[in-house]
Amino acid sequence: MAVMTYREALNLALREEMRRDPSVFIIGEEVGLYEGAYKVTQGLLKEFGPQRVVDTPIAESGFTGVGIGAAMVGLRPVVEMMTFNFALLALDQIVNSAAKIHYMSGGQYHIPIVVRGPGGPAHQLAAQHSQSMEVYFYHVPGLKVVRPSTPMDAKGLLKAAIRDDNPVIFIESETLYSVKGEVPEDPDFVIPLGQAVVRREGRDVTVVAYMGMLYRALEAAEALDKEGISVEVVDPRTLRPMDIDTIIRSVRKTNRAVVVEAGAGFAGMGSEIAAFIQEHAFDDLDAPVERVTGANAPMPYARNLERAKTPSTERIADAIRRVCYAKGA
Amino acid sequence: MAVMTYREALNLALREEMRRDPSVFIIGEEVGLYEGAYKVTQGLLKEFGPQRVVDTPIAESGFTGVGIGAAMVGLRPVVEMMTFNFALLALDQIVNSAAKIHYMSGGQYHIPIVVRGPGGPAHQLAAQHSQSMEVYFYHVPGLKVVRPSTPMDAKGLLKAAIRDDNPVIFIESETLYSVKGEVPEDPDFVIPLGQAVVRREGRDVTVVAYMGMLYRALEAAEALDKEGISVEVVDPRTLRPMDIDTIIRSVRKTNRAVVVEAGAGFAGMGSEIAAFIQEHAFDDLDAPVERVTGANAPMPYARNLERAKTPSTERIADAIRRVCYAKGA
Amino acid sequence: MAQRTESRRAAADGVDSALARRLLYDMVLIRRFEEKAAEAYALGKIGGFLHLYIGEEAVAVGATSVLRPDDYAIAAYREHGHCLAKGSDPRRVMAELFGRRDGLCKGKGGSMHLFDRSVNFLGGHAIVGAHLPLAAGVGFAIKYRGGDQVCVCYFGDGAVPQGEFHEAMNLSALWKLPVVWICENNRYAMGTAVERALAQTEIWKFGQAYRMPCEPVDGMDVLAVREVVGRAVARARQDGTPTLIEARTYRFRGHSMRDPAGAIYRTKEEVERERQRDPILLFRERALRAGWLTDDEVRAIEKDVNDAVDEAVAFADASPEPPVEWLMTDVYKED
Amino acid sequence: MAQRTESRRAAADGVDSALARRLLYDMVLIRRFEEKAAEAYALGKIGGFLHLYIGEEAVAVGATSVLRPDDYAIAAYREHGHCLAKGSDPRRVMAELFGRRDGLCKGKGGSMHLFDRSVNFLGGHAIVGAHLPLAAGVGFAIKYRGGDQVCVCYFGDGAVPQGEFHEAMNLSALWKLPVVWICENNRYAMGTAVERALAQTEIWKFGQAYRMPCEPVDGMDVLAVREVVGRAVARARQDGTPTLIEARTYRFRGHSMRDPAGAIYRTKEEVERERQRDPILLFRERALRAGWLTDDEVRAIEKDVNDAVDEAVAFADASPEPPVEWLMTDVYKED
Ligand SMILES: Cc1ncc(C[n+]2csc(CCOP(=O)(O)OP(=O)(O)O)c2C)c(N)n1
Ligand SMILES: Cc1ncc(C[n+]2csc(CCOP(=O)(O)OP(=O)(O)O)c2C)c(N)n1
Ligand SMILES: [Mg+2]
Ligand SMILES: [Mg+2]
Repeated sequence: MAVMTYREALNLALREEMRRDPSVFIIGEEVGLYEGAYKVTQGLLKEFGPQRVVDTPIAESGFTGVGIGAAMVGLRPVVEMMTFNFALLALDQIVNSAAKIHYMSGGQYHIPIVVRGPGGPAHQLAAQHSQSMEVYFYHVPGLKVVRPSTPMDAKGLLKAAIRDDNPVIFIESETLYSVKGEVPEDPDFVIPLGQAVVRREGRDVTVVAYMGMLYRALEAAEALDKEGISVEVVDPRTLRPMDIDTIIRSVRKTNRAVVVEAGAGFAGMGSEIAAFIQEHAFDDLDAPVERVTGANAPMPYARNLERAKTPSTERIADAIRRVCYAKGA
Repeated sequence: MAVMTYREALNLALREEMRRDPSVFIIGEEVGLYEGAYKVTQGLLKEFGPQRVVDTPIAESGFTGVGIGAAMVGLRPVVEMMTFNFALLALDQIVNSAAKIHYMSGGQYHIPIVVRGPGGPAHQLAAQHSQSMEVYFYHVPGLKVVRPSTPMDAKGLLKAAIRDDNPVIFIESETLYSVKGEVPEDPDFVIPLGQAVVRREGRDVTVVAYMGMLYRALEAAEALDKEGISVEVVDPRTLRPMDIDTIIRSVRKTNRAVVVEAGAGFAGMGSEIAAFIQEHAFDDLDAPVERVTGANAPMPYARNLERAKTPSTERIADAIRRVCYAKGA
Repeated sequence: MAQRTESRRAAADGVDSALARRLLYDMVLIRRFEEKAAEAYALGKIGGFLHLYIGEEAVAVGATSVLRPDDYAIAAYREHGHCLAKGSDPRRVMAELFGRRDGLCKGKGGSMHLFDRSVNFLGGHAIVGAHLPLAAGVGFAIKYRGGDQVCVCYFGDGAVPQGEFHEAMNLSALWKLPVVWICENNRYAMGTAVERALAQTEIWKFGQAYRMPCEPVDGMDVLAVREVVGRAVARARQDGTPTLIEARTYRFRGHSMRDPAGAIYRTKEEVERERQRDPILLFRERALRAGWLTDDEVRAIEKDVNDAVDEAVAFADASPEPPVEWLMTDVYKED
Repeated sequence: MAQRTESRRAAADGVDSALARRLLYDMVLIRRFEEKAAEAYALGKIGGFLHLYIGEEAVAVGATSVLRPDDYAIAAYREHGHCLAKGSDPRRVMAELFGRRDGLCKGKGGSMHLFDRSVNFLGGHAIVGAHLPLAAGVGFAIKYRGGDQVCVCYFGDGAVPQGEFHEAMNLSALWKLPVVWICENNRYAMGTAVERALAQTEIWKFGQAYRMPCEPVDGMDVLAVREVVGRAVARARQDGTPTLIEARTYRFRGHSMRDPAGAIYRTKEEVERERQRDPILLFRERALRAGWLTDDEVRAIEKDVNDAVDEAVAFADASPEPPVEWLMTDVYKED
């Protein structure tokens, strides 16, 4: 174990996988000479050279397609989206090419590609640069979608994503790059995709949250401990495939659930989680599954409005209290 | 009232709105000379001329952006997507420009644009041409999303969409264009966006469905009548803003709900509907909300596999039976 | 940078009867195959969209004739010809159109999504313009590995106004990727004539904007195509230089079987005039005149083709539907 | 189709002191405004991204000087200069950067999303390339209504490899839309030099591919810009002909305040050399030499500007935060 930042953990994962497999390369805007807009690719150009650390012009659809084409014939590209906001320009390539070629070809061609970069709310970047992007991907058959909340997960899951033979959408966060944590240095340390993790054990209520919202949920849990409410916090880590079992097991134990989400609430990830919880654990639920989500508005620039846009620790705590004091059905 | 096809109803709506307001124009591939790949724009070039019925090259992002720019300075464009599958190429324009400019500009500029065309499963068009596309839009603040199931709705809702001052995503269906029904000829007949409709009254269970799935749900309802199960069928018509009240009112009455959806089930429209039903009507529910959805796979070409991909009347009926025979919680 | 070609003179070089036989056989195979496919479509054995390549055979056949088996080809949705030319088994191609388990893609892809790994045919793509970046990526991978293969990318005039055309041209020229870009300009994108789609209708000239070798070629002359693509392939093999080729051709049938006449946007006279330049008739005459082939050999080729196509139809008819469990297979590659 | 321009000779024509005063005032206003904004950013009064236009002022000021108030302008996220040049109130622009309720956009847009309907400034767009189709749409609307306005669209060299550049160029040329395309080639897109992004680095030449009038201009010479844009605007007003102009300029600061040095991808020497061609110094000297302005007038201009900018900062400081209810307003237009 070593203590490093989320950014360093990602960088180490890329380094290790590029050392391990010569078919792995990274391509995107400013990944080489500039060492990444957020410095995730620091030092990679120096170690692996311009052939494997490829700077591109601004042409998201084009260079994502280049990655997919290269993957069809056996390379393992890691495509960096400087920020995931720009992935909408490549969405057709991701949804209609990457996610479907294996199926359309009857299994002849597979697409071992990772599309990674930061997404989700950032600091005062306003509507076009600060939005939760996973919603455009986790519905799509053929894709896998990862949201790593800690430095350890960032490393273990990115390595798993790179080794996966399917297209993986790997969405990091500007707000977590500097977060520090313990990270195994063992190059064989990998966290399999599709496994949720219980971040905090509790008896009274299950809170499902990831990324920045996970940290606020944990804060809320600490605060509520003093009020005698014991909160279990589950981090899905992979949104597709979703580890439904771990979440249901927790809800069967606590009989109550709150889902927290940074993005706009209508038809977000929380909707699916609430839907399958009530499907699989209906008789175990003593209260409706509550969703605490971002406002159904674009992200405003003004600091105070921005603060009001995403769920606060207080709003999460209030929702937990509501479901706990709700009398059983 | 006149009996006409869904296609004719759309055509009439376009005609009436273009006659009513000279700032309304239609732009897209093959809308003019060819009169529409699916003939929805038949006769419009002849009546309104090439300035208002604009054939474009294949450049979805470009001509959608042209529509948005024109809307910023006061025109009311109707952008036709030959099929909605191609809208992914214009998604950045729709999500980051059309949906956000009103907000980002603090209300100075609004975008009265309609993006319309067929979407959803079609006949043996395979993975890239046969998919439910609404999922990419109904989450997005700033957009409205319409799915009209009948000729009357096609006309009334398209007219409302064209008169709306916000960007409206209006998704039709290849499989419904030839469906016939009663349509008011009154040019002032408009169906407000955001209003669901009860298609069939019932006592025992509420089924929420739209487009092709609505017809299958109604078939299932008829069949179950004979078994003594009284099914209420609700058609949301507008997915964003969603008419939650009408659906909740129905569930409060029946205490049971089934949501049917043609597209892949994971994180689809049904997830949101199931989520808000259990939020708002938890204590009224005698059984979990069931979802009957398309398989979580791309659309295959082979006829038999295609048939298995989307929910059949039988699968819908089975789900209704399950929720009805489930003993109350 | 454009070198206009004198196909007549140059083409004759190096044509022997073996080559002539192959070129004629492949063109006639594609023609008959699609005529039969059209019949099967009318009978409801093929569903969805069916886009016929009839009239354009010289492009795929001429281009493929200068490729090696380890070279790659990728195309849009009007790709039966490119797939067959690259060497796919007509029986498995027909079975795919029929949506049967023995089809190239197990019946999951259909007419618009033919893929055949055994001959390096990379599909079969139905979003106009979207396969161009993929082709650049294949060129990228070839260069990455230091190989000397090339990737031939076929696309229509309708893909040129699409943004991905520009992105793919710029990236391939900027990075010197071994891709041969062949625009099959059949003058229409569905009902849209190139004049109504492009400010520059001499499509090959777009290559100049990217400082890429580029030239037009008579797409009805299989030997001219062979020569021009041959030059481009040589450049690509040598140092990765990409080339933009505009093959001027014509679609004899409608856009798809749902647009049989294709008469709204073009005149009967125009279609008749173009049919006079049927690439198969032109080459057959030429081969006979030049003595590359005899009447008997031509008849034999036609008979062999007919037998092969009949066999393909019989094979497809006999192949069962895919088992329904296959709906959920191949969604993900399990490792 | 390209007409290389002789700015020196031509520019002198028709410059009087009123014009000289306006050009200098506007350039100095933008410069001081942004210097103050940079200070405010350091103090945490401005958040997010802040992209300074310092060094490029002659482009927006020269171009705007030939526009009418009813003409439109649209730009990317480095748009303070274009917005101020078009006539926006510096106080409301600064308040927007501060995220205050009196900002142009009520504090919801910020530095990258300035919009000002009162002066026909259409934003403020932060997805590279995405505002080009919007500009084509504005041109489309002008033509639709039979008006004689024009739309000036400013974009960076980084937008050129993007597919939407191609789509917008083709549509505007094909349909003859009255748009003046001004590529502000400051040689870098963040850390990417044009040579690493484009197979064709003479960006104006792309216009030839669309058979569109196109020319390069010295973007550090406000009079040269004025002349070249003036020609383009005249063409656009007359019959809708669009023009692609490559304004060769340079960004004196980093890409944004988060890339202050901007030194990884360019040398100190290069930056120093370019600073010698400061558009403000060049024009001030020129105006003094030509007698368009006196020393006193120049000093007066600088004082007026300083007062205006100080006032803008005071105004922004005094403006309250937007009420929190505004989070949910303007999501939809209620009719
Ligand atoms: C992005 C996209 N837009 C629209 C379509 C619908 N469409 C299918 S084929 C076609 C015309 C393409 O013409 P061209 O590229 O010239 O190829 P051709 O059919 O002539 O071989 C169109 C518009 C599509 N498949 N993809
Ligand atoms: C589609 C898209 N991709 C990437 C980015 C990130 N980004 C912001 S500015 C920029 C560089 C743009 O350079 P240029 O167009 O030359 O404008 P300049 O900054 O030089 O004024 C990049 C890559 C973006 N905003 N949009
Ligand atoms: Mg064509
Ligand atoms: Mg630049």
